Amino acid sequence: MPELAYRDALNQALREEMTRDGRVFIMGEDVAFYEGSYKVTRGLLSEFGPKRVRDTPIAEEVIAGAAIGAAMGGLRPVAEFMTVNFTLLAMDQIVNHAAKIRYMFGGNISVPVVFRTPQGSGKQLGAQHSQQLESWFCHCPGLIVLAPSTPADAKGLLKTAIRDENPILFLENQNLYGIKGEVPENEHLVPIGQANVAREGNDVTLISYSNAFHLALKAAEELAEESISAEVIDLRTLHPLDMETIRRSAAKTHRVVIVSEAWRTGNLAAEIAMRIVESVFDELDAPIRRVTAKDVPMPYSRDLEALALPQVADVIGAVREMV
Amino acid sequence: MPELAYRDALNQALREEMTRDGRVFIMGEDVAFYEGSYKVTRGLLSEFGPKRVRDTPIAEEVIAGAAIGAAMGGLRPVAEFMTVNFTLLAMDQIVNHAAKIRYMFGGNISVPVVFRTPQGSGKQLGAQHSQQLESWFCHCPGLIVLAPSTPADAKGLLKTAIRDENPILFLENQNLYGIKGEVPENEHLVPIGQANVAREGNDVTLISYSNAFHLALKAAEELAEESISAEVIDLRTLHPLDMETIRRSAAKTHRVVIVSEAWRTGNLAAEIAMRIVESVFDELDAPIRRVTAKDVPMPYSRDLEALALPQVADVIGAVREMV
Amino acid sequence: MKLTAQYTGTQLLQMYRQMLLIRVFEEKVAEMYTKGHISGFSHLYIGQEAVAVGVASALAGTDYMITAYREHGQAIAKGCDPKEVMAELFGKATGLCGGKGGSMHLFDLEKRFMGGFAIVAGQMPLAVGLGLCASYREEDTVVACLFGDGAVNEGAFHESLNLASLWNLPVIFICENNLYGMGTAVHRATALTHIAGHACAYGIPGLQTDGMDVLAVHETVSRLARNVRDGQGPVLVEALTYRFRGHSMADPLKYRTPQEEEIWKRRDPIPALAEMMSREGLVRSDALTETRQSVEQEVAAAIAFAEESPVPPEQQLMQDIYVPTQFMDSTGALHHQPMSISVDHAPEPEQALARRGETEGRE
Amino acid sequence: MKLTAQYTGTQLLQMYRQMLLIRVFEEKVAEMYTKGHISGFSHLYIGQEAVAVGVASALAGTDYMITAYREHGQAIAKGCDPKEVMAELFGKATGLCGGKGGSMHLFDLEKRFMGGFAIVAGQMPLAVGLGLCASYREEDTVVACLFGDGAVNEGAFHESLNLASLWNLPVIFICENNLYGMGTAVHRATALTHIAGHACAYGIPGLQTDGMDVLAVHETVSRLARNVRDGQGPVLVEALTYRFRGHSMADPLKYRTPQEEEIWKRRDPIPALAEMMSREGLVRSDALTETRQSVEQEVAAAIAFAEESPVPPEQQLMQDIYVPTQFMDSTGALHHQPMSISVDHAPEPEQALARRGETEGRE
Ligand SMILES: Cc1ncc(C[n+]2csc(CCOP(=O)(O)OP(=O)(O)O)c2C)c(N)n1
Ligand SMILES: Cc1ncc(C[n+]2csc(CCOP(=O)(O)OP(=O)(O)O)c2C)c(N)n1
Ligand SMILES: [Mg+2]
Ligand SMILES: [Mg+2]
Repeated sequence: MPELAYRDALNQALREEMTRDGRVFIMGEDVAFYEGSYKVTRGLLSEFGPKRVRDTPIAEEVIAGAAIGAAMGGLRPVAEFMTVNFTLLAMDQIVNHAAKIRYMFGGNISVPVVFRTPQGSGKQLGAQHSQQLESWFCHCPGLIVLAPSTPADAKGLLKTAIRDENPILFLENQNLYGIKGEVPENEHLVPIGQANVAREGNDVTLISYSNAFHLALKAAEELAEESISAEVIDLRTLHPLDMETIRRSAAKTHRVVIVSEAWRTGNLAAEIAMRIVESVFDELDAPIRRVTAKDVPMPYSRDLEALALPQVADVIGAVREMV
Repeated sequence: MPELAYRDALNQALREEMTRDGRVFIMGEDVAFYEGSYKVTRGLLSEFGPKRVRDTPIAEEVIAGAAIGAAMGGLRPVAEFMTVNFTLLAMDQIVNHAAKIRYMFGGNISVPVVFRTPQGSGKQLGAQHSQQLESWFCHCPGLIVLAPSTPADAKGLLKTAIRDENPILFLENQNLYGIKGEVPENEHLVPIGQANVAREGNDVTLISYSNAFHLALKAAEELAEESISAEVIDLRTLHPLDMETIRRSAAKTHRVVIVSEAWRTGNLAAEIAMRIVESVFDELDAPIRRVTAKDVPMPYSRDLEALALPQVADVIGAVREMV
Repeated sequence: MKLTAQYTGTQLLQMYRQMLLIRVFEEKVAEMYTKGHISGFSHLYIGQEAVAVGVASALAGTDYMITAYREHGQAIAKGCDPKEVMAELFGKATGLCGGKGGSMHLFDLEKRFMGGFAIVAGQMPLAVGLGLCASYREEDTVVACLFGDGAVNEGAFHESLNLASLWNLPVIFICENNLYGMGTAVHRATALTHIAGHACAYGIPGLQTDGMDVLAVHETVSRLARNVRDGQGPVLVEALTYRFRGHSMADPLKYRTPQEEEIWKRRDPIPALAEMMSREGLVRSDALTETRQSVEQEVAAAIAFAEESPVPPEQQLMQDIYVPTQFMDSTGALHHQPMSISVDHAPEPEQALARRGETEGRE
Repeated sequence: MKLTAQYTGTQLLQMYRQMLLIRVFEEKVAEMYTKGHISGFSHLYIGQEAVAVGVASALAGTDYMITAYREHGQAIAKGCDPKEVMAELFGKATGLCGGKGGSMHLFDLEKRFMGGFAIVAGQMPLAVGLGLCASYREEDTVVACLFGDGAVNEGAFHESLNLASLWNLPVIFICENNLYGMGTAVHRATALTHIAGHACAYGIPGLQTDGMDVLAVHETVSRLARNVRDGQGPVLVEALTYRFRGHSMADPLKYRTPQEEEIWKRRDPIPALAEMMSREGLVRSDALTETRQSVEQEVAAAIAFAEESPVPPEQQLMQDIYVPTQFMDSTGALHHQPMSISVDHAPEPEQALARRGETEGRE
């Protein structure tokens, strides 16, 4: 299998889907001529032309809304927000339109739109540019939320997302665009709603996703040296949650740590934990632990930023206190 | 003590604070000439004049932003969003500006703005007008989130909020504007961060807020007839959470039910539950239960809407299964 | 100019009937609301009928209409069945949206009535997207996007007009300037009160039309629709009109004077058209009477239909949240076995299916 | 017209020095960024200096400036200490924001520099609020709100100009039209490329000025500031300018031609002013040399200061999230005992305190 960077895996998914289906098109700020501020859309303008790879003004509300309208009209828009921070300007369209249109119109229409956007902190971009909003999007019925952590899943989930009939928040991560991994060629489709047991283990389950998944994996490797066997679950789909996989693992290891780079209070981690408690309470040998970012707007200073974010050592620390 | 409706208690708080401090002013859609679509600002235009009671265009982003800017400049704006649904259009200003300005500017400025807005479902207003967004606002460090459920707290918390130096989301409830209760005259200040044990009990703790608090209270009354003694906590402040009061009660009754009218997945209830589990795990005799709205955009039809929302019977049912 | 030069009697009578149908329908809605058969918000269109009918009569059946929450009359003008509209207001299973939408969220894909939306200006970005579909597929469809004067102040208005102009999309933006957004008069909300004049900021034509004159609206929109269809890009139309009732059922209407209301009510578009037709001898007076009777019957039938229809069954609550995917059903619940509807063959919106051949053929 | 008619040599030399200071400062920033002393995004202002200096020199010290993320030069022009600006870029405790803000979030209350903001157009609604303060307190303060050409397409632009006009607020909206928003040329993002012309939609004056000529900017803004201070309401200024470098440090600049860059670089505002001054004999040539030396020293001192300053201590992480309330500390943690700072006597922003007497006296 060829090795590809995460950004190139996404690029391949876009290219394949645009080739397969003439209704698929891309729109967003600087996605065409500039080839994307993270270069995910590199080469697509020259391959597919300006009709299908469309630069927009800096106007997130109409980027979202026009994509939704185009989806209602039968096209397959893939709209990019340059970063997740700017979805705050499009929240009304995402939450009050995309997520609700199908239901409130009695199922008489679907909204097959994909909103791609990178999240991520740790690059000293300051408070307004360092947010993770998955916990919000998961608190919104009608949306599907995906957050791949590997190049293969990035490709496979994006292809599935584009073919799906539902509005989808596709959360990439600016810290992952450069990571490499094997990526199946052509028809590689990863189903929505299936978590991946990325590493098997017996002593503790580490549940994570996106960039935090790599912290968890690293922690598992280091824990292995202490003979602690950690199972690592990469959620991939954040909404709806693959509780079956989560439960199975929790029932096996009896200990769970959830790792997320989003703020602690109100983090999706609490939802996952509660669902585990609600279903396999008696199987747990210790209270579930959450390793998250601190409840603080992200500081610019390198040292402070590192303190605000969860680190591999924090994951290891949490596990050590449990086993 | 005089009896006042919730809306009139709010009105009194506004009037008192505007009289006390010339920097306090009101802005929002139809708050002045029309006297507020829920009549909270009735009489204020004629009393304080158009400089201090200001109608705005339908333009939520600048309503929020101008209020924030005015707060930065030393005024004390109380900005109204006609309903919480429209805060989706102002999310960037609330989350990426109001909540972060103090921190990212190194503590060199404060943003003493109060955003008042009603939430609430159950009036057949349909999917786009029937949302509870407190779980979002609580997942945002820098904001304070208040949600009074009684006329007295409505007045006391609003007065405190107006005097506070922080950006505050003040969540009213459209189902509560008409309820009456005793309201202390003049200087009635309810501190931020203090939950209220509204009813004492020994068998189970019902934690709730806003309209859902009244469901909990009703449930407690009915449970009393079955000799189940429920303690009812009205959170009042949703962020930061008064965990001390919550923990004390949980340690006393050993059973907790959290009641919220917001969607289930990602509901603040999970955060509260997890914090209880993290601190008094061994004190619990049963897994914590969450009684919430279902994960569905709100349907218009009366019967469907009732099914989507938590009812008193659901609270009672949850308790019965625990004790 | 003589009407006969431009319209047949049948055409005019049809417009008259549509306006009257909306009027009588809305009056019944008010009655049903008071009786408690209809709940939630209800924003009546009474007084503004000439706009919806003038616009809809200038559009082709394949053209899109998309609008806000004051849309009962617009839906009917675009061809929706009054029975299904009324049933929706009653929250019944037979309603346009199965009772899930209600007054503010009517929708009819077949009639290309793309929805009532309850967030002021929220439909405007969607209209741009619908326009993009037409442009993308090189169809000659146009999109009529209706909104109120209050919407002009929202950021979405600005972003939408700019993008539609930049991309040269076939969208007719039609502002129904009824002088108020709730209790706020236009001049207290919009610095440039001449709404058509806002077109200057987008390099597109901006025209005012008399929203109390169905023929004026019809002619303005017909002419512009031709240009728009020709690929000349979007336009902004301001229709000056007036709502005879309050903003919603609860509005005490304290912000307008009775004098002002009187002036506008004298311009009621329905008797005005009747008079014009009579004056020019285009209809017999008993045709008008017959029209009223048939309209009243139609509305009565709509009420009866709504009353007799069943409420949506409980299991509808969690249906239609999602289109099922390979492992997820329409409630959002996950399943272990792939479901019969697989991702690849997911059902598609009717219009997408219908046009698929076309699109593929062209590309 | 002779410069001597309007400016003293000292005034001109001061403007020259400010522009040069910004230029040299920014060149050092680029160097420090490459060396890894500065991280995150860094948007250089090189080429646009005439705008910041022209604007700031036309304002009073009590006037506000608020802007976006390309603001190092604007902060310096408004009087911020280059040492503290550089220390902030280094993420040091002595920086303007104690290292918490960084390049995009400079802030200095004393200098009325109300912040750099990183959300395109996000500062515009805030500017309206600052203008409201002045109007509310009947002060004759004006607010200079700077933003890029890209911001014009955001809804916030529209909502802000409308409200400022409606409320007749003392805000000077200054668009630095440097022809590109990242890689997107104005004509590919804005239907009406004549940005000053957007004023038509808000019933306010809209003027273009030469953003490569500090005197042109100074004169335009001075004149408008007088009107704005007089209560004539907001204005829109478009300063035509060019950034000589990429959008940020990472930009490969593929979307512009070298020819275009050449044309603009020939209009570099700094040598242009030097030449004008020399031509009219307003400065001795050694004054220019001395200025450069003193500027270089100042920037070197700023670097030294930033390098030597300590990083913020760990405990700073959770500080300054909140102003303490009765039972809550600045981290947001709750306490059982009321804290010494009680709600009623909470500290207030300096400017509020300073003006309090005034306000109360008047009302
Ligand atoms: C974004 C948003 N803000 C506020 C409201 C509340 N609201 C509903 S209708 C309305 C007035 C709209 O006026 P206009 O656009 O003129 O339409 P009209 O009601 O006159 O048809 C307002 C403020 C809303 N629905 N959406
Ligand atoms: C709301 C928002 N959308 C997108 C971005 C990403 N972004 C940062 S700067 C920029 C270009 C802005 O261009 P312009 O306003 O012309 O300012 P300039 O950079 O030319 O000074 C973009 C798109 C952002 N910061 N905020
Ligand atoms: Mg109106
Ligand atoms: Mg620019």
